[in-house]
Amino acid sequence: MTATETPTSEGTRRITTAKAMAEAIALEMRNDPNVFVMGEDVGAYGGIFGSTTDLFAEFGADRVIDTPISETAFIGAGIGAATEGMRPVVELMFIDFYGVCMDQITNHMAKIHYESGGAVKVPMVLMAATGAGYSDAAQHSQSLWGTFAHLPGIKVVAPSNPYDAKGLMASAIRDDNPVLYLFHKGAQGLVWMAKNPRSIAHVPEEAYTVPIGEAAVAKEGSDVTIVTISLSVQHSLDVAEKLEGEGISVEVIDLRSLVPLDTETVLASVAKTGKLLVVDEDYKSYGMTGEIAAIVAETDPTMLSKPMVRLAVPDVPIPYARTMEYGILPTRDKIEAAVRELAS
Amino acid sequence: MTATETPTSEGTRRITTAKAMAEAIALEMRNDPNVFVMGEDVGAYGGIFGSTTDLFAEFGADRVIDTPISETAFIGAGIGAATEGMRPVVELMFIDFYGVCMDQITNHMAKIHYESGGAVKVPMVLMAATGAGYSDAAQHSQSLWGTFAHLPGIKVVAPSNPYDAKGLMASAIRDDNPVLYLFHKGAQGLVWMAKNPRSIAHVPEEAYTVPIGEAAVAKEGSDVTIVTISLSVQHSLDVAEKLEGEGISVEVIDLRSLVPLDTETVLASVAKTGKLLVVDEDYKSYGMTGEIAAIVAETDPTMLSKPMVRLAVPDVPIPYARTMEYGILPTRDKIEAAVRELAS
Amino acid sequence: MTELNQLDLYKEMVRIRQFEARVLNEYHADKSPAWDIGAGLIPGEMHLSAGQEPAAVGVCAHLKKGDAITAPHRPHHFALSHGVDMNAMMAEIYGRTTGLCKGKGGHMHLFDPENHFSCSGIIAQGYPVACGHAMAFKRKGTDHVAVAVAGEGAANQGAFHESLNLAALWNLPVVFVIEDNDWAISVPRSASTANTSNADRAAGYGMPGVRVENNDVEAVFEAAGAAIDRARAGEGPSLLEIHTVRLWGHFEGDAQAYRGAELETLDERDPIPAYAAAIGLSDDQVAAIKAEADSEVDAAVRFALDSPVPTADDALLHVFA
Amino acid sequence: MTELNQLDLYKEMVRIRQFEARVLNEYHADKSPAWDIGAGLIPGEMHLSAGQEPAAVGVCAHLKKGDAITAPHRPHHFALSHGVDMNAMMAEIYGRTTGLCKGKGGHMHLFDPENHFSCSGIIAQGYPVACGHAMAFKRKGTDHVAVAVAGEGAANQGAFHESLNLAALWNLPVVFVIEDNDWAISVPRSASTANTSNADRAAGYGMPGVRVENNDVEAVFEAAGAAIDRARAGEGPSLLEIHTVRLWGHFEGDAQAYRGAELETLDERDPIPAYAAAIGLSDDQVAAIKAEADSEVDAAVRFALDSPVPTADDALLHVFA
Ligand SMILES: Cc1ncc(C[n+]2csc(CCOP(=O)(O)OP(=O)(O)O)c2C)c(N)n1
Ligand SMILES: Cc1ncc(C[n+]2csc(CCOP(=O)(O)OP(=O)(O)O)c2C)c(N)n1
Ligand SMILES: [Mg+2]
Ligand SMILES: [Mg+2]
Repeated sequence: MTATETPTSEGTRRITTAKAMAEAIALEMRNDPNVFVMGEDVGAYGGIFGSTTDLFAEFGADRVIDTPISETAFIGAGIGAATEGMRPVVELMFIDFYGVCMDQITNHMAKIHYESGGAVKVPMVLMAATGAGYSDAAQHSQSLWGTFAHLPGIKVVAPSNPYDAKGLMASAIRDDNPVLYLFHKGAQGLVWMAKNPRSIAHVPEEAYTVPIGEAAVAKEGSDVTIVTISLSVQHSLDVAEKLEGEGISVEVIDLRSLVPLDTETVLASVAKTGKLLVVDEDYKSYGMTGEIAAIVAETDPTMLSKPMVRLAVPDVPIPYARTMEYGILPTRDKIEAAVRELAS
Repeated sequence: MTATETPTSEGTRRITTAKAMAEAIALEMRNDPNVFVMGEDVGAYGGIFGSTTDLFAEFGADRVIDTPISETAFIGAGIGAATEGMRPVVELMFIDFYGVCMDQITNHMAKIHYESGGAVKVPMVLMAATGAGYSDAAQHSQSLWGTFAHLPGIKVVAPSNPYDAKGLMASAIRDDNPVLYLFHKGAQGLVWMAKNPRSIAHVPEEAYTVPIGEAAVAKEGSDVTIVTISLSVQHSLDVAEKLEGEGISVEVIDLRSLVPLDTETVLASVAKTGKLLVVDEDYKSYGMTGEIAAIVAETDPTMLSKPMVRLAVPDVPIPYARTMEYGILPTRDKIEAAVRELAS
Repeated sequence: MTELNQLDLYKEMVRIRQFEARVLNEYHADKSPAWDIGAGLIPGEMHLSAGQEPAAVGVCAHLKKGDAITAPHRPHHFALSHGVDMNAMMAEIYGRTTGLCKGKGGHMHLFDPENHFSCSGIIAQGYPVACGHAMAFKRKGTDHVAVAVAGEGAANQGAFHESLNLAALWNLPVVFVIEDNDWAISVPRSASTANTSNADRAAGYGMPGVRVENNDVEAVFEAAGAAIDRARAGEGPSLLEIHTVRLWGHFEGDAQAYRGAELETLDERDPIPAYAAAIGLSDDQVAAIKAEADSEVDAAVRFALDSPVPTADDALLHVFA
Repeated sequence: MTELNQLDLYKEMVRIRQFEARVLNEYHADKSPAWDIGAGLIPGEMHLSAGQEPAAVGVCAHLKKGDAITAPHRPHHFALSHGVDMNAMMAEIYGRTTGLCKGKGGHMHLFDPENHFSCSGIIAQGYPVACGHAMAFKRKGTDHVAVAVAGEGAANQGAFHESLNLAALWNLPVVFVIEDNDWAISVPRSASTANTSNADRAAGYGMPGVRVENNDVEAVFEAAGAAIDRARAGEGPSLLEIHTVRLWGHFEGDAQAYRGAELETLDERDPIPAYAAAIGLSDDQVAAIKAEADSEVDAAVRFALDSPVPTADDALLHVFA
């Protein structure tokens, strides 16, 4: 547990999550010539969701490389370059496109180190945009972190705010393992998308790391534990702050990474509150909500003074029309209702 | 719960699981000209794991079609044919190869019905071999049902014995939805692989169905519940029969399908025994073991008189050498030890 | 082969353009002052095809009821040319229960089984599905044809290769159409494609490949006619690359800085006024055709606006049949 | 260009053959009476390359230390020719802790970073990875070359297309090798590939493509030399298709009924005796070369057998670095 590392909105320089990501990449690129970036529209365009803003201007086409729409080829090329000593940062534009390159991701990127008996390292970052909320429908709105967390060999991180975005990106690039870095479009702080003010916050100018595998207690509380990740952390904090005024004390755990999973922080919180709500923008079944349930059930089910509650996408593809989309997303309203129910 | 449908080894005609699958396909093909089969080596070869044995001889190259090694193209073609009224049975040789065709499977096969607002149906069976135990290493030994069960829009079935294999295949072909039919190589009853005698059993000659979405109580018991699927059902039954003699009464639930999941049968059993072991040959985290934990924890965690136990592949790729491979598989020994621990 | 009717080709191009101009307008109408992609009556990504009408119109002129199209993320021109109902399509774009997909699909996922039209947001993945349509047509003994559409960027996706090989190998009645508009979002063709014409790639599958230059609807019509007739006659697949132009952004909201000076040339390259001039239409004729299209579009917008919005619970329907 | 040394080419082919003959023997030795793929000292799938030695030997003769190879599921011939240590490779096949991968990989997943050799069981997926090796070589300013190997069946996989385009577009030092042994398990080339030569597909990427007929090691040597020199000189990628022969089953245990009468012709098509005759080796020379190879193989088997078996807990190591 690293409550001290929780981002703060104190400080003068406030930047978006997108900018924080790009800044971390730039700092690593300045320090290490082996770091380069590739992906679709990562060059002059700066990444469809701003993750490579300004990198092209500073580092040029040789280190910030626009690719053809050939995800298998360029992710595979990232893997090959990594095994030969480079540290590529490769962007898959939307995580929803994983299906055209999943073999490289899970049969190669994830397994080479193991298959080689530790002889070969794959120090590579694969970053991709996740998330719904702006009517991009079934093929451009998924979270899917549960899918990757299920498959061994890849670290899976998903920041909820600018400070973590920068620190986790630095850690990811320096890590000798493949890291899947999932950034939520709705938490990037983009000018052209609705956003929570939490997506623009103070971020130190200098390089720093946030360790991969440590959850943050984003807000301490004593009545109900919310375990969540990514954009849903922002919603959960909004709800927690609102309910605080009514005397309901909510603890919000921002997992920050699903692999490795910081079970200790989760268990300590559930032990304290006895009430568990897991909020997940990924699909409900066979995913993150189940995994959190299992670590409690295999440790001590009597920790739970009430049945746990799962709030996730109810196993439907993401629909287009706003009414239906918000009908299935874990919105503040639904989080609030679930907390009230648990606290009652 | 359908204990009455539990396969029985009574009866005269005993066939392998592989043969039972092929027989179900043949029966459907005779009845419905829209059913055809395609995949790599499904023709004269009869399927690498025997799933299409003898079909080529009966139905010829026009209905039992060998494909190039182009999984995206031929699975996509299966989808297109299905939306135009065919009922294709498409084989992906090993489920491990999903990564080269995952987009067709999850962005198209799984979503078209939903995206179309119900206007288009995709009545297609995708069958694939799963499982480890014969040193085929990291890229040919996975189970991965958890991966597909997480993603909405596909029914996911995995039979544990010849009777269910035939009945579930018939249901899958007749279903108007895409069904992923996962057969464990080690439960096919192949002459060239070690096998449990449970892989050869009585199967009626005529067509029949086993409903998708109903678990079977493969063995009734009162002390400990094992929830499992596929080959692990065979191991669990072996253990249950052995421990019966020692007065430990084990109930074995064969889920048979992960989507839809028969939560009722699971909960009824756990309510009865209070002790839950989930045995899964898929990876441990963010998968089936978690989902079962969650349905208990969100229903009533006090059902569990002891912490649940998860026995699954401990989040490592499948290693080659036999000692290591059996080190991470949910073997009879490990199941037995877990049951004893829970029962004690 | 269908006979070329210049006025029909022109009218259909105008119909598409007026539809899209209206969508463009409505899309932006209620997203200000702070431009928000998710806001407004038409939310989400919006990929319009202005400039690419010749491709759709030239190809679809040869299709008959029962022929299938799989289109990509930029689907409207092919959808409309292929007979998809404008009201139902507009209502889908507005996310209404009367939409083609009851509001579930949105503009990238339009499904019209009656007209055998579908599209998808994952580039090139309509190619394999079209092979399946063609398989079904062949198995049923019909002479129907499947058309698969993708952009020049998409032609570098593995699915392109696998599908062309499969269709050629199995002699399927498919016509693979590449719309080469020089760009894949911000990536120019020169930075995505090693060779200059995808038609040349067709040879690698023993398949005829033709590249049509100049965004010329009549040239498209001729080349498409040959390919479609060939497929219908059971002679197998073809590839048709059409050099066209994307007049607007990749999606709405795209500032297109990456296009630089090219942006200034776009007006001149608009195929619609060029074709009006080429076939000698008077200003009055042009205005009348536009007005007719506009009134159809007006009706579609009204239909959409008058239609009910789905409920939150509707989201739970249609996962399984 | 490296000079052609007939005796060296011959010796290396024999070395590979004797290695594989021994693996074949040991593989089957302890799987009876009930043949069980998972049993014995060497368990699992076993894909041997007998007959295909000319491809590996002709290509690898031009490679130097630091050049990389990504091979597919049938990797031994390329591994040995490229300098992978025979002892460590044999120990890996026996699943021992002294194996290349400490027993984790097995015969389809051999990793030798010192010799920049790797292979994988998913067909064609070594092609993209080779592009990455080539990128790294180029970025580091070396003249190293990456070689990617796949079968003719694999050439119909999307990864083939994407990789060729990428390598050509970025002018990467890669040589794409296709071993055409006429079969992909039980599926003949005629049922998998729409055209007759993959070399023709190279043109679709503006890349030289050469097809070598007759499984002729010297012809492979010449063609590979040209392609590798070209890549080393910074002139970009090439494709080299080698028509070869699979003398044994797809994997061990494959009864090969599907090959019918072809089975009887295989002995005559063995490239090793043919080459011995072509270069005029005496029976004594042939026997001596074979004996030398056998003694190296014997030692490798002894090394493997003397090496420890991993423990169950070793399985938990090396998920993360
Ligand atoms: C597999 C996949 N990768 C990336 C994308 C994101 N994307 C959507 S459209 C597009 C550009 C497509 O270019 P092109 O095929 O030329 O079609 P155009 O947009 O020019 O019509 C990209 C990269 C996608 N939808 N699918
Ligand atoms: C993506 C993928 N699909 C299917 C397979 C199963 N498979 C293994 S080898 C093989 C045949 C390969 O044929 P070819 O590429 O010609 O190589 P060869 O075996 O003849 O050397 C197949 C289908 C696989 N390993 N990977
Ligand atoms: Mg384009
Ligand atoms: Mg072959």
